[in-house]
Amino acid sequence: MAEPVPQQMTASNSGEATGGPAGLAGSPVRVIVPADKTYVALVRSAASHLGARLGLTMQELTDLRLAVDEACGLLLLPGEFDTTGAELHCRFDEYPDRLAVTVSAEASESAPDVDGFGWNVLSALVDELRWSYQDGWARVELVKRATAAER
Amino acid sequence: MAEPVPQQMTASNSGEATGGPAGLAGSPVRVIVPADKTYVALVRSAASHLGARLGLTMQELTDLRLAVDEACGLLLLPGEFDTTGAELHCRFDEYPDRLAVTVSAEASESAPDVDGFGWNVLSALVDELRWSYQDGWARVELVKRATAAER
Amino acid sequence: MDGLQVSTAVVDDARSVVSLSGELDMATADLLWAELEPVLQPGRTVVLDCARLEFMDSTGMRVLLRASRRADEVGGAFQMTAVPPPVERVLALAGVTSEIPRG
Amino acid sequence: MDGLQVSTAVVDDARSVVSLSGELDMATADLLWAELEPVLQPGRTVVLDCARLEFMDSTGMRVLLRASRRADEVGGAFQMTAVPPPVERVLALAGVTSEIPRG
Ligand SMILES: Nc1ncnc2c1ncn2[C@@H]1O[C@H](COP(=O)(O)OP(=O)(O)O)[C@@H](O)[C@H]1O
Ligand SMILES: Nc1ncnc2c1ncn2[C@@H]1O[C@H](COP(=O)(O)OP(=O)(O)O)[C@@H](O)[C@H]1O
Repeated sequence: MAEPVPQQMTASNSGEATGGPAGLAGSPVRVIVPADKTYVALVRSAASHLGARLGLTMQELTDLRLAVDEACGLLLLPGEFDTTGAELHCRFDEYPDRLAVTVSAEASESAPDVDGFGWNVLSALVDELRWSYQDGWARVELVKRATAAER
Repeated sequence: MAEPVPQQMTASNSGEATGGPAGLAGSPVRVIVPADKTYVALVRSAASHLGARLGLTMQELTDLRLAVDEACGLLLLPGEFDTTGAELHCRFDEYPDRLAVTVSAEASESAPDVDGFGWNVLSALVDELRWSYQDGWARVELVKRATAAER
Repeated sequence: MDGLQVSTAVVDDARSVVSLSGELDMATADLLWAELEPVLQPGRTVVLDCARLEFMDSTGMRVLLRASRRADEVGGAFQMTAVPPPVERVLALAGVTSEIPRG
Repeated sequence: MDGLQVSTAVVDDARSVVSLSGELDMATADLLWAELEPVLQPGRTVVLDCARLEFMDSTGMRVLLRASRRADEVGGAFQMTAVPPPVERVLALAGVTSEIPRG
């Protein structure tokens, strides 16, 4: 169950670090589901609720839903991370201006297909994106910023 | 973070034990949110997804949403359990014919108001219901059965 | 879609219509009371239009009961209209169906 | 509301309309392929009506690309119609907007 702090980072399309000094988050929201494609709709729905809290526009909410879906896909689909664990762990950290999402699962040593549609669509949707594999855990981290944050 | 097995049970309106021999659940779904009323909509939404998986009718889904909401209220509202923890833990165990839901939080020694509207509405909505307080954790456990389970 | 939207229309000196849409739960009940309290006046009928109310829990219901009591106390009236089945159900389960008149 | 509903109408010998509603994602993509594959026939145009498609991800999109390729291979046609903006967006982000004709 221990989820290590990620170190191997292979992609980031923004300079700023995740969870940096800009704003403290309270308790994270965690959603843990069986590592099965049929639970991703539930995870998307949780992401929508949190995006709405952040004051995302409709377009940004649509993008967040898709981004979280694609991140889950990197852990659940063939040709991506080789997930061996029975659970998909989703963690949402809320900041005043952004939502940081980490999706992780126990996996054998592997990597997502960064030339595939999934990674490429995901990259275009979020402000920060990275994957890592360490100590038996595969993880995808993304950050979605609110352009017109209300809170 | 350790959630003890409940022992003190003060209400049950069905004879059958929660999580009994009838059907094994896979990994549970866990939703952990800040212990704050504004996150209960997210928990209701997760319950709806799982109720739909179970093949609940629309009426049963409506009842499940309300039941999960009222269970959260027993941990978040004044006059109910005296929650001290920052997190509300929701656990959903899926069985072929029912969904078992446990909502818990760290709390000082206390009990829900079993004469109040919340407990009474909740009792009428579910097939099994119990509360417990043990080792610093308050918890409410309920079971919702599918009358016409599809899966 | 989360949350509660409340809009109040003053029809005439004796009548206000407060329309709800969304979810009346423990997170939004205080908002409704803050809207209702100022319009619950002597001689005034306040009609709560629930046509677009999608969810109500016992905390929300308690606000309706409080509004009804306040209206009685001050010599006004509080009524609900277009109450959807899931909302009726909460009132019935709590045994308070008859405590709030329908407009 | 979760999940995908697929309904197929045979308009005439040369034309089928497959209508989607709900969510085309990694959990429902196989269902769509199972419905599309039998109707992708020589000389037949298959029109995918997306008017009520609320969500599509890259896994769903891959089924559309596969259908388009299959139609080309067998001498049929595959078209999309009434494509909502969130679905267009996935095609655009993946750079495949022009690979599927609109009907
Ligand atoms: N713009 C918004 N404002 C407020 N709440 C929203 C908004 N968009 C989505 N939500 C909330 O997030 C929930 C989840 O949305 P969605 O994922 O579309 O529903 P579903 O649970 O059907 O997947 C919505 O049903 C709604 O409660
Ligand atoms: N009868 C149903 N069949 C399939 N899915 C359902 C059903 N009822 C609810 N759901 C799913 O559960 C989700 C959560 O529902 P709900 O809680 O009403 O939405 P919200 O996220 O707005 O609170 C729905 O949006 C839908 O995706």
